[in-house]
Amino acid sequence: MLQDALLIAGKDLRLELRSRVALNQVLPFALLVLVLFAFALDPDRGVLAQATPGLYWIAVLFSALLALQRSFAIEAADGNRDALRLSGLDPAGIFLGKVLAVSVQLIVLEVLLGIGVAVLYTTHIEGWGLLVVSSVIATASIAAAGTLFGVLAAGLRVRETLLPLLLLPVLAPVLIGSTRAFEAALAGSPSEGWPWVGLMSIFASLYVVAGVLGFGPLLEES
Amino acid sequence: MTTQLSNTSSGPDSTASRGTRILGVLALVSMAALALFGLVLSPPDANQGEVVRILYVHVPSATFAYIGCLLTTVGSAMYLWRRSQWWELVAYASAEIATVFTAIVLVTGMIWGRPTWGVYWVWDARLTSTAMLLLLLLGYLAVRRLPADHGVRTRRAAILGLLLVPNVIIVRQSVQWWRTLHQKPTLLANGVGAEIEGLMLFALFVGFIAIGLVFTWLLIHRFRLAWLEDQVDEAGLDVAIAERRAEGAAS
Amino acid sequence: MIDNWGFVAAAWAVVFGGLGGYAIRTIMRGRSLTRQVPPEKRRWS
Amino acid sequence: MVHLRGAVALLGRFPALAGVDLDLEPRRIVLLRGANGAGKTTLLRTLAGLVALAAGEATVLGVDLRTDRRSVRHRVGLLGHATGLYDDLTVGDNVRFWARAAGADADDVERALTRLGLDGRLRSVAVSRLSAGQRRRTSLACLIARRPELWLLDEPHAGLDQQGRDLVDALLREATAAGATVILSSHELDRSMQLADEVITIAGGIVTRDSDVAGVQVVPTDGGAEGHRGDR
Repeated sequence: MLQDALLIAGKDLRLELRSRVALNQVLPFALLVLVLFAFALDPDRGVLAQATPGLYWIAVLFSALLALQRSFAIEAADGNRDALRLSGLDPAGIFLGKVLAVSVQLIVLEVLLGIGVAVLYTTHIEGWGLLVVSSVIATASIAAAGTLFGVLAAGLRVRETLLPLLLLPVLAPVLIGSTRAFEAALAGSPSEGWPWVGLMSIFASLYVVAGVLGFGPLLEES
Repeated sequence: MTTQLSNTSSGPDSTASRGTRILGVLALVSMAALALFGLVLSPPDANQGEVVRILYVHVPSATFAYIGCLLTTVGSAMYLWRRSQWWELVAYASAEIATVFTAIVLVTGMIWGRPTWGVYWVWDARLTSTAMLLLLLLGYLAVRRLPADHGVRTRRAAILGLLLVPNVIIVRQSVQWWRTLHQKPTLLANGVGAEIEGLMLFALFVGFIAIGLVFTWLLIHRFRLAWLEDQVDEAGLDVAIAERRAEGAAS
Repeated sequence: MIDNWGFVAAAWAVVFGGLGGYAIRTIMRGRSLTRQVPPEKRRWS
Repeated sequence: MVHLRGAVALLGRFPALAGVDLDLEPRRIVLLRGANGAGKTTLLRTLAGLVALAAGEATVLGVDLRTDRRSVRHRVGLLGHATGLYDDLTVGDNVRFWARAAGADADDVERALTRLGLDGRLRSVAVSRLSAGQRRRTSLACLIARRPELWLLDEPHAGLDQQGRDLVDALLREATAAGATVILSSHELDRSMQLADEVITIAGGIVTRDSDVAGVQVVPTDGGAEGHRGDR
């Protein structure tokens, strides 16, 4: 199962390296969202500084939607879904591989977006331990739930509109948790942030288990 | 599509049966009793005044909305585990009813909030998580009603149904923490008071009975309706196979 | 406090109207679908 | 090898297969012929375990498809109209990925690429830049690297040049010599008839004729038995 996961993750990441869709389209989109927030919320009155953690995670969440759409668009083309089913790969392995590939892409995006926030919003960054741990857990949560719902919407004519409807309400706890954890870290009181990391860990575990068990049936078309 | 008029046959021409008719009458009677006790006989609350009467319908509706969600999750689990079509229909029927109840809970909660809090909406933990629950249920229904193959949509919807209750728990927990970390839950202090008693308690009890009967009646009818939908879906398959074979034999 | 009867009436109207409307819709849909299904397949009869 | 009794398969609500009866011996090349929409593609996909059986019985490679469609899949090779390749990856990447997914090693990959003439410059070209014939060759390379026991080919000659078609025929003969069974559908009847040991004609989702190449009926088919549909 893990071998299959690494094979799939390697394939997805190699595909990203060759096509650079996430790098050339999703990342600029995320940075654009940051700039748009600055337009919408007056940067001189301190609103932007207060809202920084929330805006950051909103930008990550919307970019993640695009990355997930992309992750399933490559499998939707030209009979790849059939080929995957015929491949003999463990569905649980396919799920974990996709989660891994999306997570890696999101983490790269988060780092670059973090630099963007630090520069554009002049955020003073501290509380590194909590920032890193909560980012990793939140990313795993988004990728696991997103991959499960991604395959749920895959192959349907309404997939582009269905995925946000299904995914965003479910990810509400992750958005709340990651934002609060970042606020706590930036405010220099990390102890308030750790319970959120715990909650997000439960969320991530739930969705990893659901994906490992549910991916096989979901991959079937009839 | 085979259209058979059954006006002359022995079967009923609706989803009603003798049992549900009795149940329906009981539900109507108990709703009338609820109106009597809730609106006329019970006294106004010392703190909330007349507004407390909203709670006689609001609280039971919330309870049965949650019961509906629980049934959806259980039904989805049984469908995925045992391949039980019966449980799949239970999950679908109760999800739709739970959606109606959740919407009612949300609207009555907002109406209760206006005189109590002065605004229709506050970011109260219960109100917010109910709104999220409504969105989750709408997602389930959207998938269950997809214009796709029957097996595809039931299986995909069942995965969502299975995750419904865990999701609700996590969402509630997160919203609860989110609110309590920032402000003390003073608003909830005027909620259902601890000292409701006598006729007020009885009115609430009647509310549970009445809403529970309505819920059960709706569940049975919606289940039969879903079962009919499946039958209509499957009808014509035999005809289609025969036509297809004739096409082959003729060539 | 007198005004509050309006809120009570609105809330009860939502409950009775919502449940009643949904019940009627269910029955109506049931009737129209029943006609398309032969009686021997209706298990509750 | 392949054993179908009253097999019904649905595409949505359309019975693409309406009760197929079929028995095939191993190590043979079987030609599937029939008009467009007769059910050839659905039959191949059903044998690959991709389409669920709505009614009837089906056993492929000793696996009962009613209860288990998954364990037959990695033992068959299906070449459909769609190539199943990732456009943004190179030919080499694609073949390596699908071969490794099926548990093949690097030698199998090299052999397959060489056999299909893809070991030169084409190896590092992205699939999106290939011609239709080159794509076909790439997916054939993926297929032979997997060493399937049952080859299911939907119009394998389509889109290939003369040389490519000869190569396909040679590959199929090699495969049956090595113990595999081949079922192919084709409109290139002249070419396929020379290749095939057995010809199956299907129409309207049923097998109407099962004969050897000379036209001698192998199994009499009535083509009209009713009552195959069980409980769904």
